[in-house]
Amino acid sequence: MSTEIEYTSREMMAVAAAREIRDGDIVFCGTGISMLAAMAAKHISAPNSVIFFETGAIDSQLEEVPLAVGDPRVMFATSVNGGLADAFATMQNRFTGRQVVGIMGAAQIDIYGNLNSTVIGDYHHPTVRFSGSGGACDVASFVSRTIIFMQHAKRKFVPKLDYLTSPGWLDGPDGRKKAGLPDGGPACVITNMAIMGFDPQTRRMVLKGCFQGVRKEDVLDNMGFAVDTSQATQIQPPSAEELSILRDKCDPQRLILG
Amino acid sequence: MSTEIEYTSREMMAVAAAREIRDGDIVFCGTGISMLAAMAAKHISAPNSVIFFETGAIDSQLEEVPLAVGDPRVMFATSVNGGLADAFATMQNRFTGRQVVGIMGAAQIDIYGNLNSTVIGDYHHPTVRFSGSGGACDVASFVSRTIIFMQHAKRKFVPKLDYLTSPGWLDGPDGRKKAGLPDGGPACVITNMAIMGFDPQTRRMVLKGCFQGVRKEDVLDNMGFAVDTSQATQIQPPSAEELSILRDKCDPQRLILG
Amino acid sequence: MNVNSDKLMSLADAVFRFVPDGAHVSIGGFTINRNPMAAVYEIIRQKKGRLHLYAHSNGQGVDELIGAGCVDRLEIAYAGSGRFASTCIRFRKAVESGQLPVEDYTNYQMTLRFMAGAMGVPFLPTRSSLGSDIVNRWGFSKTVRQKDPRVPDRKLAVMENPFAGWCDTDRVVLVPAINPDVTIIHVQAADRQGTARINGLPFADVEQAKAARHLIVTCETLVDDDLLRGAPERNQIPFFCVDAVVHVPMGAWPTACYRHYDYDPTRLHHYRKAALDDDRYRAYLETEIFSSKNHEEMMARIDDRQLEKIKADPRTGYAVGLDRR
Amino acid sequence: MNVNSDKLMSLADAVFRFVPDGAHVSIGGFTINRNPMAAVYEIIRQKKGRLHLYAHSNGQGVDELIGAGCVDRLEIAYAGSGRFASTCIRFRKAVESGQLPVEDYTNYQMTLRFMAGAMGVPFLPTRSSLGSDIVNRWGFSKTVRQKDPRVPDRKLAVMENPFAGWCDTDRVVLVPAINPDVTIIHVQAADRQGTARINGLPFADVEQAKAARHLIVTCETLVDDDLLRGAPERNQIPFFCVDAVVHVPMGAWPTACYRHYDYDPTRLHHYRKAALDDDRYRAYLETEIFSSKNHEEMMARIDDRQLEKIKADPRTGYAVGLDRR
Repeated sequence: MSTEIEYTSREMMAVAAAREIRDGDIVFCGTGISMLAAMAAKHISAPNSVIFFETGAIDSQLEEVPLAVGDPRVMFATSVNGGLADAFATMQNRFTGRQVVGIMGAAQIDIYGNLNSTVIGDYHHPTVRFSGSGGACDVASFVSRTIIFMQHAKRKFVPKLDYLTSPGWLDGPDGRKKAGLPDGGPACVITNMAIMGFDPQTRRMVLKGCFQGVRKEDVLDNMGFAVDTSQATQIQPPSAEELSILRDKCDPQRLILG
Repeated sequence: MSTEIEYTSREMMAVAAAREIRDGDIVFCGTGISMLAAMAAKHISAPNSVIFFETGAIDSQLEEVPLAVGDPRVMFATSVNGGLADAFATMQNRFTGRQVVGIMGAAQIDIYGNLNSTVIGDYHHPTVRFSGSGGACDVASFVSRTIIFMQHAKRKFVPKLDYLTSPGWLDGPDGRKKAGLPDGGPACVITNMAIMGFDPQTRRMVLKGCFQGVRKEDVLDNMGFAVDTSQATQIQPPSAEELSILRDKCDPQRLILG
Repeated sequence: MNVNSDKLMSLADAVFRFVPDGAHVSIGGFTINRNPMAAVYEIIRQKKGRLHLYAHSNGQGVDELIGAGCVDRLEIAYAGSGRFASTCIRFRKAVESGQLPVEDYTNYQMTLRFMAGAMGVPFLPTRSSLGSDIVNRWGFSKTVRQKDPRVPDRKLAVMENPFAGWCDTDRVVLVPAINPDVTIIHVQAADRQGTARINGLPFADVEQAKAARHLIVTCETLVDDDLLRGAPERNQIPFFCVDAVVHVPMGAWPTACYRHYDYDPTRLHHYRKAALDDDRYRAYLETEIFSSKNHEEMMARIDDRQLEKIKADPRTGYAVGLDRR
Repeated sequence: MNVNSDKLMSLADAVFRFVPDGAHVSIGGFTINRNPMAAVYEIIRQKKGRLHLYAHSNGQGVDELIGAGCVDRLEIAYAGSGRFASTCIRFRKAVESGQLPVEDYTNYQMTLRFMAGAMGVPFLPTRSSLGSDIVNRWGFSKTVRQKDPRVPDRKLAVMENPFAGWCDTDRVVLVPAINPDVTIIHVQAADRQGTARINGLPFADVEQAKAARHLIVTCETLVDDDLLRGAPERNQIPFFCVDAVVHVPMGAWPTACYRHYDYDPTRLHHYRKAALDDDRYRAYLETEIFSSKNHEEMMARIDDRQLEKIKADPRTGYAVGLDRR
C-alpha cells in the first residue's frame, strides 16, 4: 500500500540533484535550488558531504536557507571562514579540487554542456543581459564533476550559445584537454522534465531519464537540438522521506521552493 | 662641559642606523643589531616609524628584544599578525613598498652594494656555507632604500662576490632597471669603522664618514677595493640620550649588544 | 600609505578627498553583505561621475552607483543580489541600453586581479576560463585601453606553461593586476589609526584594500587600538594601508553586517520595485538619497521596528526567523 | 583530502603511514618557533631516509632532520635559527662536506611556491631576485631534475611582462609550484576532524598545508569542534585538507609555541654544542632521541624547572624575563 504525495517539479529537481551527491563530496553551492539540494543530501545519502561557498565559507551549518552565497547564514559555525581567494583555490587545488562537485544553473546550454549566463544576442548590444559568470566559469573550469540545473525550453537548449561563459565538454571528448583545462566536466543536467547525461565516448548530451508523467517526446520537443534517448529510464519520484527533509528541514519558509 | 661616555662599536653602529630611519618609515628588520636600530629609532627621531618582520608581524610592540624574526616576542600586540606572504607583498606592493626601508647584513659586499649571504668559494663545493638569502634578496629587490650592516674587513668588501644573493645597484646606474627591478637600492653601509654611501651618479660606494678615532686610511686598508673618500666627514658619536635608550630601553640584557 | 595616528574624518570629507570624478574605484562586500553602502550613498549625494568601477560580485552597491549615473565603465564578474535580483536591475538596464561598457571576468579572476595589485605583480595565473568566451570576447576596445594609462593594454593573456607540463598543466590564463585609485570597505571594527577587523567572511576586501592607492575604511564600531591589538590574529588591515577611517553605524545597510544586522528584505524589495521603473527610480534617488544630508539622517527616517527586525542574534550573527519573503 | 570525522591517531602511526622513505616533505614553523619537533623526532626515530625536504626558514626542525641523516635533497631559502645558529650547524656541515645538494630560493619565493601548490597553478610571479645568482645558479643538475617527476624541469623562469609595462614592470621571475607528498605542521588547537587554529603568526604553514597531498597536524591541545566553530574566523585549516590529527603537548619544543611556551634556550644551547662536534652529535642522537620511545618519554626526562621557566606569560604569550643568554 502507498499514499500518493503531491510534489512540485522544483522539489523533484532538488531531490534528483541531492541523489547525485556522494558521501564525502565537497559540494560547491550557488544560490537557490542548488543550496537546497546540498542541504537535502546531507540529511539523506551523504552525511559526510561538505557544503562550501565561493564566498569562503567551508562546511556551513545552515540552520536557515541562505538567499545568496553572501548571506550571513553561510558564515555560521563553519570550519573556516576564508576569503574568495581561498574558496576558489580549494577548487583549483590538485587534491581538494578532485573531490568537489559543483552545482550551477545558466540561461543557455549546448549539447556539450557548455553554459551561457552572460548575454542573449550580441555581446556588445545584448537583447538580454544576465549577471555574468560570477564563480560559475571558475567552478566549471576546475572541478571534477558539475551538476547543472536548467528549465527545459527550446530557447535554453540551443545549438549554439550566444556566449560561452562556463566550459562544459567544449567541442567533444578532447575539448577540455586541448583547451588546457583539468579533467572533469558536466555529469548531468537536471531540468523540470528530465535528467540528461553525457555519453562517455562522444561527450554529447543524452537523455538519462524522465520524471514521472513526462514522455521522451515531451523532452525532445522542448530542446533546440536532438539527443539520444535510447537509454532513458523512468526517474523514481521523491520519496515521502526525501520530501519531508526538503520541506521541513531545508526550506520550511518555502523561500526557494516557492 | 661634557662627560666622556664609553661605548662599543656595536652601539655606534646601532645608533648610526637608527639615525637613518625617518619618521613614517616602515622598517623591515632582520635578526640582531638591525632590530636594535629600529627599536632605538622609535624612541629617538622616528616615533611614527613602524617595525615589521618578514614573518608577518606588523608594528610589533617589542617589550623584549627578539632573538630571531620568528621569536614569539614579535607577535605581541601588533596591528596585524599576517603570514610570510603578506609581509613580502607589503614590500613588493607599489604603494606600501615605497615607504619601506630594509636593514640587512651579509658576508660579502661589492662596490655597488650587492650582497652575498650564501657561500664562500664555489657554489657547488663551498669553503663556507652561510644561511642563504632568507628574505634578504626579496627586501633588496623590492624596497626603496636599504641600510646594510657589515664588519669592515678585506675579505668582506670584495671586488667580486662569490655569489650574488641580494641585488644592490648591480653593475651601476642602470643595473636595476636593465634587470627589471623596481627603483631603489642601498642607501648606506654601516660598519664598525665608518658609514659608506653610494654616489648618486655612478652608484659606486663612497666613504661618507668615519667614526670617532678612525682615519680614512684605516677604512681603505680594510677593503678589497678603493672608494672615493673626498667627501668623508667625522660621524657624531652616540649622545648620552641615544646610548641610554639603546641600553636601557632596547637591550637591557645586552643580548644583542654583547 | 599613511602612518598618521589619527585618520578619523567624516564620510563627506573622505569621499570628497579620495573619490574625484573619473576615479578608478572598487568597493568591498558581496551581493547583499557588507557593501559600504553609506559611502555609496555619499558618492551619489556628491554627484561623482565618470567612475571606472571594479567589482567581483559586490551586488547592491554596484547597482546603486550605476543607477545614479556615477559609473562610466565597469569591470565585473557578477552583477546580482541573490534572490533579490538574479541580475542587478539598473546594471541590466544600463548595459541593454548601451550606456555602460563592461569587461567580463570570473569571480576568481577579479579576486586574483586585486591580489596581484596587492602583491605588486603585474598579473597572476589561473586555469579558469580556458576555452570560454571570457578569454575570446573583450568588452573594452583597443582605443579605450590605449586612452587610459590606468587600464592594461589587454584583457588577459593565455600562456603555455614554461615548466613543461608541471602540475599537469599545459596552459594558463594570466589576468592583469588592478590598482584602484581608491577602495572603500565597511568593517565591523576599526581604530583611529586604521587597523581594521572584519568578522565573518572577508570576501575579497583585504585584497581590494591592499591593492588600492588610497583606502577608505568605514566602520560599524570605532574602538580603541588596545582592543584590536589584544587579538591581532583577527585583524586583516594594517593601519598603514588606510587613508581615512569613518565611523558610520549601519554603514552597510540595507546589506548585512555579520554579528550586527542582517540584510533588510523590506528595503531591498522596495529598491527592487523602484529600480524596475525609470520614473520610480528617479523618485527613489530624490526622496531617499539626495534629500538626506548624510547616512545618519537617512537612517533616522527608517522605521525603528524595521531595523529592530534585522538586528543580529548573538548566537548566529544574523536575524533568526526574519521574514525574508 | 579526507572528510572522515575522526582522524586522531598516534604520532608513530601518522609518520609511519604518511612519511615513507624518499617522500617529498615540508614542515611548518619558522627558525625557533612552532616547528613540528615531535614529528621531526619521530621521523628520526623511525629512521626515515632519502627525504626531499622543502623549507623556507624553518630552522631547528630542518637542522635536526639533516643531522640525523634523513635528508637527501633540500630546497630552502634560509637555514638559520636566529641568535642560536646564524647558520644551522648540521646543515652547514652537510653542505660543506658535499653530502647535501641544495637548491636556493628566497623566502618569498618559497612561500609563493607553496602558495602556487595550494592554489593549483604551476607557478607564481615575483620581481624578487632579478639580476641575482638565485636566478643564475642552479643547485640541482638537469639529470636530477629529469630523474624525479616530482621535481620541475627548471629552477625558475624569467619572463617579459606580457601586459606591456603594466604596473611599471618589464620582467618577472616565475617560481614553480611545490606539492609535497606530505606537510607536517604543529598548531595550538585542532579538533578530531582536523579543523585547525594557529595563534600568533601563521608563517607559511597554511600554504604548506594546502599544497600537500597529505597533511599531518600535530596539536598542542585537542578541542571539541564546537570550540573552533564558535569563531571560525580564527581557524586556518579546513578539516578536509587533513589526514592525521595527533595530540602532542609540547609538540614544538624546544622551539616556541605562542601563548603556550617560549623556545627553550637551555636546550637550544645544548643542541648547538652537540651539533658542533660529530661525536657529541652521535651521542645526542642516541641518548636524546633514539633512546626515548616517543615525545612523551623525551619530555619526561626534561627537568620540570626548565619547562616551568619557558611557560608563556598570559598577557604577552611568551616567557617574560626568560634568561636567554
